Amino acid sequence: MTTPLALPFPADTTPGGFLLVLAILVPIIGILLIWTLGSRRTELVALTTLAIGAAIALAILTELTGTGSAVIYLVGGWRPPLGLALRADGLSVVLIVLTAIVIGAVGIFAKGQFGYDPDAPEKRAPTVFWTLLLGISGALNLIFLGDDLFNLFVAIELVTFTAVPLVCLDGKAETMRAALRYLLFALLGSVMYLLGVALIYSGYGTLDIALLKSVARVEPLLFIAIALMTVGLLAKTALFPLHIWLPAAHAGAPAAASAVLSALVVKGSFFIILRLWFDILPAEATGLGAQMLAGLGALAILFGSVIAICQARLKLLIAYSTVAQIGYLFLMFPLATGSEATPAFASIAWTGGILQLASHAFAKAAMFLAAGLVYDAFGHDRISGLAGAGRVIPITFIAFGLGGMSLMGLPPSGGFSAKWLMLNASVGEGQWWWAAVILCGGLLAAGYVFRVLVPAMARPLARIKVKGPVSRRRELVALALAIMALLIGFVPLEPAPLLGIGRGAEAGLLVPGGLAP
Amino acid sequence: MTGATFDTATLYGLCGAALVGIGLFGLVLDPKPIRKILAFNLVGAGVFLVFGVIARRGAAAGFGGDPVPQALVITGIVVAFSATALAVTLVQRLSSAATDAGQPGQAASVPPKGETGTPGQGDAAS
Amino acid sequence: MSLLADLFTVAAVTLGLVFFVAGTVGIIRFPDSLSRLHALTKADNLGLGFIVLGLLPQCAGVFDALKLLFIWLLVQFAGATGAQLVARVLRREERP
Amino acid sequence: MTETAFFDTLLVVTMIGLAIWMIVVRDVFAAIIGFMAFGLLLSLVWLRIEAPDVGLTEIAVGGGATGVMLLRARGLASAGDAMNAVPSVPFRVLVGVLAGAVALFLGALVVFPPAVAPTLAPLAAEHLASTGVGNPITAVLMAYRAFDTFLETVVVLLALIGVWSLTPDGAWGARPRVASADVPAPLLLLAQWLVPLGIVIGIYITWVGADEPGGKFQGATILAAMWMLVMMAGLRSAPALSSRRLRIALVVGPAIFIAIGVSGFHFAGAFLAYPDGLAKPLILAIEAGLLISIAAMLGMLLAGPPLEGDRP
Repeated sequence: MTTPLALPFPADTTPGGFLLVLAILVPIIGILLIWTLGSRRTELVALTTLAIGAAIALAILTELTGTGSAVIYLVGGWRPPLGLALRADGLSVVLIVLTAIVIGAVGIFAKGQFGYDPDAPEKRAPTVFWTLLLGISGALNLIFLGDDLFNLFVAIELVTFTAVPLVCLDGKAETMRAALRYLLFALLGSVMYLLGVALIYSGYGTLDIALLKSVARVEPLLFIAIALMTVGLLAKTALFPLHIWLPAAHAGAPAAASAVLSALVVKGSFFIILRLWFDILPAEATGLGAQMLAGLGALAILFGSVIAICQARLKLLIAYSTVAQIGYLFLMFPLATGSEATPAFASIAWTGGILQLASHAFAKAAMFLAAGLVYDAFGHDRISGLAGAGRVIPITFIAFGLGGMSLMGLPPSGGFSAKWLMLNASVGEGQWWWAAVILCGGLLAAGYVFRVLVPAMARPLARIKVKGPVSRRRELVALALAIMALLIGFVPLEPAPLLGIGRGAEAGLLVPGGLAP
Repeated sequence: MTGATFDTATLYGLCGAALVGIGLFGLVLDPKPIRKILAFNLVGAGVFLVFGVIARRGAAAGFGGDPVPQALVITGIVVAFSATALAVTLVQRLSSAATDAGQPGQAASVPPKGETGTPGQGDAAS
Repeated sequence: MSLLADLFTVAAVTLGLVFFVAGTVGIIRFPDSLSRLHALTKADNLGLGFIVLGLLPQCAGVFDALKLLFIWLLVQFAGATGAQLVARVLRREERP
Repeated sequence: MTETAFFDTLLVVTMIGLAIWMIVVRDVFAAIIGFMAFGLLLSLVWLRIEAPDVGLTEIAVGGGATGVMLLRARGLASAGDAMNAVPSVPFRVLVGVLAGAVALFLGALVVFPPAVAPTLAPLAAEHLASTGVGNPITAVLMAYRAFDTFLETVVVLLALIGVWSLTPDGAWGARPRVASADVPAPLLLLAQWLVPLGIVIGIYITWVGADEPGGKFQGATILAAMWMLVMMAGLRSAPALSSRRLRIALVVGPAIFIAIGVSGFHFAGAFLAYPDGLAKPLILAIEAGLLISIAAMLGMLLAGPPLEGDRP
């Protein structure tokens, strides 16, 4: 009556595979050290761990570009389907490096913050903050490297348990309320995801993504499973209309935490959706679902941007802008699956989407850090009270402006390249309506960015009251992130070969010449 | 796909499916957070049960069920408990914070003007 | 012999069940909390006691039988404590 | 209808009825008690579908510890911290239809399963000997998918840190308050007599888990319950968050796991692989460490964060 599925995992551990284990393990070791060594060394341990983590990320990148194929590790030497595999392809390595850079920058930004005093008894906020920052970096690495759907479930739970306490680090009632709402959405997402995992196991007897890719059949079971998992992950990614937890949570967290939450954490669950749709679901089965996801994405762009324009507080404005920018990511789904007639446009859309993800991460981190500095300087973040603020802390506002440029899609920013590639793909594939949404979203983004920037840079009517000095180091961190968002706009406007390593056709390297503008 | 089979496992599978539906309904609709947490645990129980039925159907090699999904359920139960602990503590702190401020219930949801959770502020006072 | 043991098991377990049913009816029907508590402890003590007694002949070895008895003792212990604690709360509520 | 089918049906009907009652009943306290009863029934179900390990976990963690946790918050939440407004009728209908659809689809998939039920049981059985343990679930948790188990303990640790992060600033480092002002005499007696027994049972269940149903999670839950009992009876106060001994107890399990896992790089050719012949002793060493850590984590999760400062 029953037969085992005798699918051997197609590959062995590759030489650099141990790096994948280290990328997950090192942050966890850092956490254990923080909790045994005591407060005196918390910050030192955390920053050292982040530095080592960044080195590991670069090592994985080198390994991947060196060999030109996926890096694989079979944990415990057990071969899936029985065991667990870790696998880094071009997509995962881009996200790992991105995460290392952003979290590293946030670490430098947050150094010395949270009432930190190495000689005083241990305090709550610094201990918790550094622990959770390391936790998020380890958990995200696990999401990007995990090749097993249940392993990914553990990873998203790790993300939840680190992200939620960050939201209410200040211990105020309204942030705890936001954190609880976030937690309930995240838990709803987790159970839906787990239900899908169970169904997939019932159909195929394996949870390994690489194996599933080879055995997945177009059948109701797979559709229902993927639909449940996608809805669950959408709740965590905060795609419209499941975004309602996001603005209060992201705006309530301390600036350093908001930067990580908005730039990276929502991308973690998005990454798993990408895995499900592009790595498991057979290409011919994505049609209607992909259009629906993009439709929600379009609504998110329009709705999020309009609400952002109406916000009175800077951090809420930035948070609603995240709601809108997440929408762009979902335009990838119909564009990057493409059609057989236009494979080239599919890979253009794929590159554009990932570029959007990365540029938004840099830009949004820069903007949230800038908002934190605004708060430090003036003691509030009411937009109406920021007239002339740009003359007091120019670097902060330059960082904010450069980040905003990327959100609007002005050349030569990363956001411009991303949106340009997606525009190209949507026109090329004849799905022009997405192009209209992209353009419209850019105009609306200009609306909310300039609404802050123009009065801030103008000569104020009255002298603005300054509450405290702003650390130059922190300003420079925000600026550096904003410049990163700008710099990745200079990558050539064509499908990036790195993204295709170890992947299938959608990120294919078949680039017909002359597509670049 | 084959025709319908109906055995003990199927019965409990249907029970799991019903629990998921009932739990989801409560999780989304009940306004009270503690009830939402309870409903979340119901959905979890349903999902685990479906997983367990899948394990039962995979009985082979002399085992009463496929040990892999059973082990996954054990992991899942512990994770769900941790989630419940975090959620319950949030509810507990939230209501004590609301009581401290002398404004039970909803009042705390409107942030006082200018108060953002920016680093350093909450802790500088301690 | 085995038939006799089976008969004993059926009789004792049935008797145990009767106590459980009676206890449950008591919990539902009795008017005040103290009486309900009384019904509950009766079900716990006697009901479980007869069920354990009935199962003893079915045990594979002495160790299993001891485990069963041990479980009954633990339930007695926990049940008695629980009943005391509930009663304590009830009395405190009555006093003011 | 056979007797077992009758029993199964009765169980299912009772559970579904209880579940619906939990959703609709007004009294939160009643709903929580209902949930604990539900947990007991659910663990019976796990026995019926041949998963005694899961049944033990369910009764210890799912019904027991979760129920206790929910009870801790019941009185506070009834005041009415509503998360959302009472939903409108169309929204109720919409959610009802969606939840019903999910249940229907699931039910359909349960009734019409794939022609062959895929299973990893033969594969798990084939490699069982090399892990040195007799219980296939322990083999999955500690060998085939040991990485999951390791990460799971990290999840619980981070959940605990998350719970502790909700400590009011003045109370950081203090002891959580568990015991009430006056401890009832029966509770004290129970704690004095039951705890030694409970510790033995907890360790036994962990030990026996290598070959029979049981394991560290179930054993650790019993230990945590005993610890709670000791704290509630006031025999020992809860440890302070800043306590060095507590911190070490929390990290010892994951640390041993990492140490043995990393030494696998060198001695067994892979992270979390065990050298030939040493699998069982190493697994037992990890489980011993995890037993301490998980018991400490679960106990402190149940105790909750300290709410007022009394630094030791």
